[in-house]
Amino acid sequence: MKFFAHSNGHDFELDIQPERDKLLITCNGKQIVLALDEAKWSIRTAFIGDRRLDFGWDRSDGVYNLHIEGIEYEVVVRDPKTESLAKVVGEGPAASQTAEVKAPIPGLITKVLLKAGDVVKKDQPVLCLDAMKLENEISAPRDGTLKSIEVQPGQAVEKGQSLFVVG
Amino acid sequence: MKFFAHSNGHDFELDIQPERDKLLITCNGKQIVLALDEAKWSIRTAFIGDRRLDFGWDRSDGVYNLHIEGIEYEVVVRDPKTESLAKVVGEGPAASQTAEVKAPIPGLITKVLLKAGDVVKKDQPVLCLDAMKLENEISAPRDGTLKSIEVQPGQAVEKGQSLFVVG
Amino acid sequence: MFKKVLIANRGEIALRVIRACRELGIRTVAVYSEADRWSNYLSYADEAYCIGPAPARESYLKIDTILDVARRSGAQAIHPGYGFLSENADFSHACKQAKIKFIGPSAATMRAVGNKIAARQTAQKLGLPVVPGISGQVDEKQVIDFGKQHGYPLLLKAAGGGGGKGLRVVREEKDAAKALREASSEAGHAFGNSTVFVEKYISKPRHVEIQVFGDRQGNVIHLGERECSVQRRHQKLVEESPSVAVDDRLREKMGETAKKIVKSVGYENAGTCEFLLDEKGSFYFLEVNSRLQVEHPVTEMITGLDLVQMQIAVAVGDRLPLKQDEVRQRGHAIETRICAEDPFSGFAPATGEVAAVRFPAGPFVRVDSDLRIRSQVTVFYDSLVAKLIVWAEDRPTAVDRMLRSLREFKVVGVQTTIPFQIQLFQNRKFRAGKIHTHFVDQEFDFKDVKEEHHEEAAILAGALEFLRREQMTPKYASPRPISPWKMAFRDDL
Amino acid sequence: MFKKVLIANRGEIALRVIRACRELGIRTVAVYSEADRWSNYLSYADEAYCIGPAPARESYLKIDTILDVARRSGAQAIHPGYGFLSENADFSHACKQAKIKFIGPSAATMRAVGNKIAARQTAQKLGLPVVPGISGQVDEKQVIDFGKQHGYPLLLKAAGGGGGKGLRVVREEKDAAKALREASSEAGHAFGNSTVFVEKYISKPRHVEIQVFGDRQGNVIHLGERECSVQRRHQKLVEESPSVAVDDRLREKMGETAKKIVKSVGYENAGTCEFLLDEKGSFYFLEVNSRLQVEHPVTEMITGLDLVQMQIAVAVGDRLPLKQDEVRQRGHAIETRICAEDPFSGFAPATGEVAAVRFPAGPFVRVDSDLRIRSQVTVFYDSLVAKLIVWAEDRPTAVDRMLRSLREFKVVGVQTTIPFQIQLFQNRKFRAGKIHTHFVDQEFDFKDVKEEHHEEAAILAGALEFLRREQMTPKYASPRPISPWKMAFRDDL
Repeated sequence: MKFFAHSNGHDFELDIQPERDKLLITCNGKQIVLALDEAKWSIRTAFIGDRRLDFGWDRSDGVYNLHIEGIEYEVVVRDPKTESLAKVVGEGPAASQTAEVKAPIPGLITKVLLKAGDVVKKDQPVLCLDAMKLENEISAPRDGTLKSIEVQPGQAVEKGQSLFVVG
Repeated sequence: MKFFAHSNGHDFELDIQPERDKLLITCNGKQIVLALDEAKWSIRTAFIGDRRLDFGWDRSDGVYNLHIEGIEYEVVVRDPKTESLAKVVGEGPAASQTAEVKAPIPGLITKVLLKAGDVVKKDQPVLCLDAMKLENEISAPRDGTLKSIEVQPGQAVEKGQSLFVVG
Repeated sequence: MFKKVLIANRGEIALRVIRACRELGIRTVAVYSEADRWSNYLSYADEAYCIGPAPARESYLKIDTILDVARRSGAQAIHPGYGFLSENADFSHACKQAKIKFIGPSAATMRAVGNKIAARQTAQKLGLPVVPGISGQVDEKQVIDFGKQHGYPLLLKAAGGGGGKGLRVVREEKDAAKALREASSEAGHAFGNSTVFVEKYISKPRHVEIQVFGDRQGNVIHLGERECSVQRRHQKLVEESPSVAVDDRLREKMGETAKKIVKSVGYENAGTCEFLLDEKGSFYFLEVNSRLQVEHPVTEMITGLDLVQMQIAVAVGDRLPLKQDEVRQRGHAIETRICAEDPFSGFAPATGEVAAVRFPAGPFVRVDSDLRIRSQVTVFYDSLVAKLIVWAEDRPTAVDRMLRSLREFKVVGVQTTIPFQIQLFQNRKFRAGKIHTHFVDQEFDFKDVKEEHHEEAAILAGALEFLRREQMTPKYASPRPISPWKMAFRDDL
Repeated sequence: MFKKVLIANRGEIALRVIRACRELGIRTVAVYSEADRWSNYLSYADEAYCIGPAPARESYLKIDTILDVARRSGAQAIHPGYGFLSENADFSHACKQAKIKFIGPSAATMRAVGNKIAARQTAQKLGLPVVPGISGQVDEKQVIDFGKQHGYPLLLKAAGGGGGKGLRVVREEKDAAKALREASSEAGHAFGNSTVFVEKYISKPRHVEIQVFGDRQGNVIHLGERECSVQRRHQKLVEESPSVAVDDRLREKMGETAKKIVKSVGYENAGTCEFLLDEKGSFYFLEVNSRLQVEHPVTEMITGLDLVQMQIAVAVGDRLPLKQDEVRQRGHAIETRICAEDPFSGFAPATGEVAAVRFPAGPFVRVDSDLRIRSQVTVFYDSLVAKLIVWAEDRPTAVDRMLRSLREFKVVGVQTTIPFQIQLFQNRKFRAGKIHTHFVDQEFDFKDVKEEHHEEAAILAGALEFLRREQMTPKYASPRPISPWKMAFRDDL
């Protein structure tokens, strides 16, 4: 069975075949033997070739979360059909002239210092993002005009959520 | 909604109605207000009237396992239709003349000392049941003949499983 | 130091030894029977090998198979844990033959003290006090004659083991035959040695044992006592140190006696000398357990030492890391054994899958357990599922900490002895330290509180079923989320 | 003794205080914001009350609401934990007015020492060494003038709080304005007091603090030091006791200094005097933290005391349970703070649901945490999700135990700092004790090991997806159960 796996910009092409009680996997052309326990919880043990690995895992919204040596990996796994579909969709419009500023961390918007239409200088604070009790000023990445402000004071934002656009 | 609940020989008739964020329950005629948290795991908190209770729970094969103050309860819950059906099925044939001996504890049969057809005296050992490293002799409950022996040496038995029948 | 150690055991003690090894930078090899294929301890080891079917005789007691795994995996030493092969002299000898270090005493030492009869004789030769009895295989007639001479009750004991296996109290002459047969069979079954001997049964004795340690250089120290008087049918339930019945003078006297015994046989590694302490403060030597004890954490909490790491160091050939006058005891430690048994049904073994487990924690609380969510408790092995150990500056504080911890402890899905222990640690006599080995069986009144909660269980099960059905096919208009805390906790504030 | 105590806090410290109360037989009242409705600590309390929406200002900092809950629930005392209202003199005062005992110092004491500027002045009056600086609100010009006079870098500090909030290092004159603005805003936001002061920045100092305790009878003792030099951006990451830089003589000197300061203000309850220790062994008084510290377990492990229970006893009016010469320190304890932050993305806060958690355990390992399976980690509060504390007879053994424990510790679903800590405790300089407050920011080279595992993550995710699909619609004939241990662990034996 063929799959495409994507882990934070790293792309892998997998071919998986069961062989007795293990899996034969070709990963980007490399041959690997995988053995996996059947433990019925989110922490399991695997052998990747000779390397023994305790790992944690979870699957939500079709995305696998792998926990290896204390590190979290989000892995998208697609079969060939879904992969080609995703590629087409993923090819969005070319980067525009505007600069969209996203939340670097999840947090709470405590202050919005400017409003849409204001002229901003590079490094001028636009709003304050409070995360885990530390206040962070989020500044304009370049000179321009604030095209829009997407958030309001008191709003909780996720990492990567759009905050404002400088045009 | 009406239910019948059975916990190890104790029978309860329940009528359950939601009321805002709690449940109004009539249990064998007694009025009770129940509040239950929404914790997403097997250990939860409830208020039965004023009494606060941490409890564990699990459901397998339609039977609820409740864990209250360190004690496990197996509770069968049925709606009125299933209850009447169960009553009919439950009325088996009258107790026979034979004595069936069941495993008092789960364990491993290590020895079978007699065979079907043998004459036994009351308290005569019939087989040995090894449970958690302690060996237990299981004896005939009365004088008679061994009608059948249902187990073999090396066999693992569950609690309540039939071991032999004295006729 | 060893590079790789094999642990010839399972469950919590396998995990305990793996942890000790990992701190020392030693790689670990675990073994497992088919019933333990998904047990928790395996995921802590560097390697794990299947050694056979579930019954211990076909896996954990298979000397050849285990030595084979040791050789193939390149393990330089084997830690036997407790139980199984831990006191098997043949195994210790076979390890030596295979040039794999057995982490424990030599076969010769084991033979000299590990067997109860030999240990008695050793003690008697040294002029140390022992309980009257016959050392050597006894037959029915001998038992009956001994009973006539010394009076009942008598105690039948397996020569080869411990832990309550092969033990029978004979209260009347007519029970002698059956008891002897059962004890002998159990002993043969558990230790491969069906020899049983008989002794006088001392009334209301305390079980007090001394932890000893010897190195290859011939140094021997003791690490104080553990009182294990709280037993149910000869199975220890609670162990503590110090004993309320042992003062500094008695500790020194018992400690020196213990050292004398083990020194006389050139004892290497960890061992325990068991004594009975009678109501007048006289003590009688019982036997030497030539292995790490289940209750070793009690001594660790009091002394600050890691006994497993000391075992490994001594096995490597290191000197003991401290001298007798450097041993410092501090505070009070108590352990209790949480078993998968139903105290409301005569402690019948409980089995099944663990739906959830919540360990207690907080200052000076330690849990040694191999349980985790979805663990399987089977009939094949000991019912011990967790050891709960607490420490405090004094005994009353330790008991309160134990109670708090027991109330926090939840094992959902398999009945444990926790409700029994919660009552035990509230018991007035226990709290006053008025304990002896028959305390639980004869004086402690366990209250069957199970009946009190059937109604609650039924109500909760009914409510859960109601909510399950509502979720599948809602029948009540716009069901509001059940937010009880709002109501129950009066947040109309 | 109190019959009922309210805990005006959340998470691990709420659980810590609840445990202390339960051991003393005190009933507990927990409070929670809407974001904590299903938090773990609530299930350990006897009662729990909602006190408002998620933001702390609308819940955990609401003095009136909390006092209202205390009155309605019949709580006789309030334990504030750390953070939130713990060092708020107005709260201490309001409790007194409401005739509810505040478990901590009086408002007057807090005002005298809790504020950094006041504490400095107190120390200066007593002739004790402090770092050069301006005590009092400073404006931009004053900061720039101070920089001209004493040279850069400078340190801006909030007068009202601790824990890295309202702290800014100014390395160049041009950064002064922004830093002052941010520090001031953060301070106001966190402590309701935007006062910021400036001082000289000492290079490579160690952060060493002394735990002190005072009772109502005027007795004051110290419980030794904690070294908290391992910090990242002024947030403590590792705390240990004893400090490698403190010998008995220095300990006594610093201890007596700390006692002098708190005695001068009639200090009651637990407090901590923070010092900078420079490379020559000179120390400078920084401030008094008039509350229980996050890192109090380190002192507990060393002294055998339960500091929270001591706080409660002293609040009741009891004398301190021991005198200075009865304080005994033993061994070495280390704590590290496990935070929900991504060390591979500049320690950005990580949030989400915990899929599984496996705490380390074993001898002398303690985890203080409110995490459990399905816990939600939100942006509203501190990122601390667990404190891992180990004890051993000496520092190298403790560090090895810490490493073993960190490797056992799994929090699945939310990125934590554990990979960072695993590298830290292997670091040679750290192991040699060559640490100072800039060690992590300037000397420790954190290796981004995340890149090493993308392939493994992809392979495992692919395999899991394959097995998921096979289970739903099997495509391979008679698929044998995947029993890898058989193969991988070579049980062809």
